[in-house]
Amino acid sequence: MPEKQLGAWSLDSQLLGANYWDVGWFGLLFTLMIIVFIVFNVKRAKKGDNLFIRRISGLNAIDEAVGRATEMGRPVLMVPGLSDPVNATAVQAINICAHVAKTAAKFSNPIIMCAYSASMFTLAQEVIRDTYQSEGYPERFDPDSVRFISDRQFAFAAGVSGIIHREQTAAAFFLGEFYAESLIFAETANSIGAIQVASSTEATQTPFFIAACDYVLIGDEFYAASAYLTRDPIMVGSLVGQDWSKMTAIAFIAIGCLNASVMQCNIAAQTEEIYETHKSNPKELADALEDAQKLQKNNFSIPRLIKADKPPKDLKIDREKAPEEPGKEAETK
Amino acid sequence: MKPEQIEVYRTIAAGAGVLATIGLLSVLYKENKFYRVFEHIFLGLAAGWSAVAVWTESLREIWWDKLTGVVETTGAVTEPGRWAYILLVPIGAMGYMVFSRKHNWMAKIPMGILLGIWSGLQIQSFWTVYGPQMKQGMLPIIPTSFDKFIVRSDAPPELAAVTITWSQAISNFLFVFTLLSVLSYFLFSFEVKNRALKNFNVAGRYLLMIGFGAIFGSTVMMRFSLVIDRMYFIWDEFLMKRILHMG
Amino acid sequence: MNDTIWARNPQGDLKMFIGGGLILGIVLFFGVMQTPIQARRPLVWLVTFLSGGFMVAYTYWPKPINFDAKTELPKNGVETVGSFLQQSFGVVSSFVQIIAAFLLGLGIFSLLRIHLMNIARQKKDWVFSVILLVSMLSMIIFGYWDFMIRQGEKAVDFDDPQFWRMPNMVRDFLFDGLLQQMDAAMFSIIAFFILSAAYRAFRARSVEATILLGTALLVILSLMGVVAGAWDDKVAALAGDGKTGSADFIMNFKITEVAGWLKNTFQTPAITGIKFGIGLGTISMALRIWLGLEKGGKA
Amino acid sequence: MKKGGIPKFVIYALLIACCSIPLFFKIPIPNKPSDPSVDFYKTLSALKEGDVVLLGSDWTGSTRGESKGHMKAILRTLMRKNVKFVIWSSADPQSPRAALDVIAEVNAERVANKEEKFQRWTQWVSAGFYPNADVAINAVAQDVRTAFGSRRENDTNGVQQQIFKSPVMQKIKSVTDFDLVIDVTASKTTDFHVQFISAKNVPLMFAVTGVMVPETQVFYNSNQIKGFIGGLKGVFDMEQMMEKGINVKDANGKIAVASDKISGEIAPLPGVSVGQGTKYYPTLHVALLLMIIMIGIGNYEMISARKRQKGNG
Repeated sequence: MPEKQLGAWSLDSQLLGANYWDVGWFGLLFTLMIIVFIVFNVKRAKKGDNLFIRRISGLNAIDEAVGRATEMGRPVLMVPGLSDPVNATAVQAINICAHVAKTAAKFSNPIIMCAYSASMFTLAQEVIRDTYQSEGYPERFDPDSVRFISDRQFAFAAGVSGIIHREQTAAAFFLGEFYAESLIFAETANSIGAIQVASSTEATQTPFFIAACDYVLIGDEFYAASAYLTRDPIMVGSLVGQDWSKMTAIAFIAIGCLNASVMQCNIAAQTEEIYETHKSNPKELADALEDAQKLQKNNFSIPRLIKADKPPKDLKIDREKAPEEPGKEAETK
Repeated sequence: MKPEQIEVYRTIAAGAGVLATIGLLSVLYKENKFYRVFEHIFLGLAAGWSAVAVWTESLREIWWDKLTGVVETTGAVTEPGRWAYILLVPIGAMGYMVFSRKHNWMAKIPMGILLGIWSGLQIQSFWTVYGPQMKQGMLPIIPTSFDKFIVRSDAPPELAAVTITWSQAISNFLFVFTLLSVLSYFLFSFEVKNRALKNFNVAGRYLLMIGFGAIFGSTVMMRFSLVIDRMYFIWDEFLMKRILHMG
Repeated sequence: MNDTIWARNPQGDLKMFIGGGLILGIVLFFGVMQTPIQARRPLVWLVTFLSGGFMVAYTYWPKPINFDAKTELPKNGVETVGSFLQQSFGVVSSFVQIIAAFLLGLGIFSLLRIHLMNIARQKKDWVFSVILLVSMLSMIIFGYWDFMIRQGEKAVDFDDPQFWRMPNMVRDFLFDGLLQQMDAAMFSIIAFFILSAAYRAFRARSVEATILLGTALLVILSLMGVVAGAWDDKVAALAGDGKTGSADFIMNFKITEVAGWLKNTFQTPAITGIKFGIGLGTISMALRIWLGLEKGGKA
Repeated sequence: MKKGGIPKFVIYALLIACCSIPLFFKIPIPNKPSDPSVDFYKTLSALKEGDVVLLGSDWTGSTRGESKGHMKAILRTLMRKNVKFVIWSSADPQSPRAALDVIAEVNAERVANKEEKFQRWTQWVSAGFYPNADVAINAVAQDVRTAFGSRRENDTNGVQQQIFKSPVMQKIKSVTDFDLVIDVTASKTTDFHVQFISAKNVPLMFAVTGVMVPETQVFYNSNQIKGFIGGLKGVFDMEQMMEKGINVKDANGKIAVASDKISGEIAPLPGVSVGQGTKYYPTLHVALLLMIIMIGIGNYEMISARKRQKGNG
C-alpha cells in the first residue's frame, strides 16, 4: 500500500476511521468544546462576573439537619460514597461533607465520617482537618471521627449500619456513589429516626433514596451542590460551562431529530417507488433496495457524523519489522 | 483429606455459613450482640482478605515480578528485572504521611497521580459513552405517511421497515421530549420565567419518575432473587443435603 | 541476555540496581519532604497535571493506523510519538494500579489504630474490637499460608479438596464458608428493606409518587411470566384472528409490549438524560482537578 | 415518624416464608424471552468452533443468586459449541475464585454427562485479577498483550508459561482479535467496557444483575452492545432458549419459546441446561406477588386514613 495513506490526515475511503482524525474528529471536537466552555466560564467567574444559580431544594436541608443534630446532642453521620480508588465523585462528595463539617464545627457537634477505601480515607482526613483549621477550631477535630470501615461493599454496609445503631446519629448524609447498599443505609437511618439527605450518582439507586430518605439530590444536582453551597467562582463557573454544553447538546439533538425526520421521509418515498416498480419480482426488488440503501448511507447526515465508519478488520499496512527488544531476547532462544 | 473428612468439613462449613447468615439477618429484628459479633467477624475477615489479595492477586504479579524479573526453576530467565519499579515505593510511602502532623501534605502526591490519571480517562472516554447515546435520541418524529396510524401486520415488510406511522412518530416524539426535558430539568444557571418552559421542566421531573419507577420494578427482581438464593442455601444446600441427606 | 539501563538480568547485577533505586527513592522522599511551603501546592498540581496530561495526550495525539507496536516500526514523527504513547500506556496503567494497591495498607493501618486504641483504653464494646482483630489476623495468616503452599507445589491441583492440608482447609472455611456467605447474606437484607420501604413509603401521595408507583407495578407484572402470559393471551383472544386494523391495534396492549414501550420510550431517555448530566459533571470535575482548580486535588 | 400498620417483623417473616416454601415445589412457568436476551443468545449461537471469547467475570458470592446462573449458562453454551475462552476479572479480588469454581462445576457436570472435560491451557485460560477496573479495562482495550503479558499458567506438561503461548491466545494480538467480549458483572465494569472496549469495534455483550437492567438497556438501545441478559429473568430466558431453542416447534406443533425478534429458528443445545433460573423463577413470582400485595395494603391504609380524616373534619 502506498505510503501517503499512512499519514495522519488520510481520507482514503478504505482507511476511513482507522485514525481519529479521519472521522472520529467530531467526538474529539465535541469534547474539546466542552472543555473550552468550562474553562472559559471559570475565567469569567473568576473575573468577577456575577453568575446565577437557581435554588436547589434538597440543599437547604443541610443546615436544618445539622441544627437538629445539635439540638439533640447526637452526632452527624457522613458517608461520601463507595468510590474505590478515589475519583471525582468522591472528591465532590467530600467537598459537600466539608461544608457539613463546617456547620458542625461551628456548633461543636460531633461528626462521624465513614470512608470506604484507603485513598478516600486519606483524602477525607485531610479535607476535614483543613476545614476545622480554617474555621478556627482545630482543637474540636477528633482524628477518629473519620474512620475507615472496610473496602468490601457489604462489610462496609454492615459496619455503617452498626455505627448508625450504636451512635444513634441524628442526621445522616449519604452523598456520592452508592450501589445496592443504599437502601440498607437509608432504612437503618430511618429506623432510628435520623433525618437524611441523600444522593447517588447511580441512576439505578435514586428511586430507593426517593422512597426512603427525607431529601434527595437527583443526578446532576449532586454536582451543582458544591457550587450552590460555596458560591466559589470556580465551581459556579464550571457549572455554567456545563449548562452551556448541555444546551448545545439539546440543540444538537433537536437538529439531529429534524434531519433524521426529513431523511426518513425521503427514504420512505424512495422505497415506496422502488417497491411499486419491482413489486412482482422479489429478487429484483431486494437488489434494488440494497443499491438504494448503499446510496442512502453515503448521504450526509448528522447521525453519521457521530458514528464514525470503522476500518475493515482485515486492513493491513506494510511496515518495516522492528528489531527484537533487547530484554526479550531470552524468550526466543 | 479423605472423602469422608471432606464431607464432615463441608457440613461444618455450611453450618457456619448458615449461622453467619442468620446472625446478620437478625439485625432485621433488632440490633443485638449476636449481630455485632458477626458484623465484626465480617469486617475483620474482609480486611484480612484485602490484605492477602493485595499481594497474592495483584502486587506480586504486577509489581514484584516486574521488579525482580522472572527466573524459571530451570534457571532460564524469561523476564528481565525492571529496577525502576522500586521508585513507586517512596511514592506509595508518601500516602502514609497522612498520619504525620507536620508533613501530611505529602499524602496528596500519590493522590494527585491517581486523580490525575482518572481525570485524563474521563476526557478520553466521554464521547464513546455519550456520543452514541445522543445519536440514539435523533429519531424521526414526522410520520412518513399521514394516513397510517399503526403498523399493519399485513403490510409488506420492505415498506414496514422504513415507514414511520403516526404511533411510531408519537413514540419517537415522546422519547425525544423525555430526553430533552430531563436534560433541561438539570439546567441550573437560569431562572425559568417563561411559563411554557417551566411546564417543560415540570414535565421533565414527571418523566424522570416514570424512569425511576421502571428502575424500581426491575431492581426488585434482583433483590428477591438474592433472598431466594439465601433461602435455597439454608433449606436445600444445608438442611436437606447436608443434615437430612435428601435430594 | 542483553541488559539495558532499565531492564537488568535477575541473575546479574539487578539487586545492585534495585538497591540503588531504593536509595534514590529515599533521597527523593526526603527531598520532597523538604519542599518549602509555597512550593507544595505547585508540586502537587504538577504531579496531577503530568499524570492527567499523559491520558489527554494519548487521546488527542493521532495514532498510527493499524499498528502493532511490538513488531513494526513507526513511519514518521507523528507516528513515533503516537507509538510511544501507545506503548507506554500499559506501563502507566500499571503505575496507577500499583500505587492504589500500596495505599490499601493505609486503611488496614487505620483500622488497626482505631481498634487497638479501643482495646488499650478498654472502651465500651472493646471485646468486639478483639473479635475483629482476631478474625483479621487469622485471615491474613491462613490466607498467606495457603498461598505459600499453593506456590510451593505448583503441580498439585489445590482446587481439589483431597489434596488439602490444614491451612488450605482453614482458608477455605474463612473465605468460602464465612466471608462469601456473609457477603450474600448482607446483600439479601436489602430485599427485606425494600419490602418494608414499599409498604411504608410507596404510596400514591402525590402525582410524582403515583407515576412512580404505576410504572413500577407495571414493570413488576411484566416480569412475572405467569401474569404476562395470561394477560397476553387475553389480549390476543380479544384481538381475534382477523387481520383487521383494530386487531393490530389491540395487539399493542400486550403487557410485554406496554412494558417494553415504557422502557424504550421513557425509561431509556430519562436515564440517558441523567447520565449525560452526570457525565458532564464528571468531566468538569476532572478538568478542575487536572488543571488544579479544585480544592480537594491540591494542597 | 409514623408507626402503626403491619409491624416490620411480620413483613419480614412473610418474605422469608414466601421465598422458602415455593422452593420445595416444581412449577412450570410460561415465558417469553426479552429481546435483549434473544439477541444475546443469537450472538452466542453464531459463534463457530475455534472462536475465542474474552469473558469478564466481575461478580462475587454476594450476587451469586443471579450472576452464577448467568455464568453457568454462558459457560455451558461456550463449552458445548467448543468455543475457546479467556476469563479475567477487574472488579473484585474474589471474582477469579468464584469464576473458577463455576468452571469446575460445569466441568464436573460434563464429566458426569460423559462429555469431554474442557481443558485448561488448550481450551481456556485464566488471566487473573487486575485492580482498578477502569484503568485495567482501558489497558486491555488499548494493548491486551501488555495488559495480560505478565500472567503465567501451567501448560499441559506442568511448566509455567506466559498465557500468550497457549493455543487459546495464539491469534490474539489486540482486543479486536477476540470474536466476542462478554462481561458477567454485578458492578460498574459495564460502563468501563462501553467506554473503552466498545470504541474498538469488538462485539460486546453483558450479563448483568437485575438492578443494572435499565442502565444496560440504554447501551442496548443505542447499539453500543449486541445484547444482554439481566437478572433472574435473564437466567431463566437463557435456560429456556438453550433447552428448547427459539421458534422451534415441538411434536404437537406448538412453539415452546417464541420470539418475533428473529426470523427462522435456532435449534436447542443438547445437554443439561436447566438450573438455577428454572428453580428460582417460580419462587420469584410469589415474592413479587407479596410485594404487590404489600404496596396495595399500604395504599389502602393511606386512602382509608384520608377518608377518616375527611369524615372527622
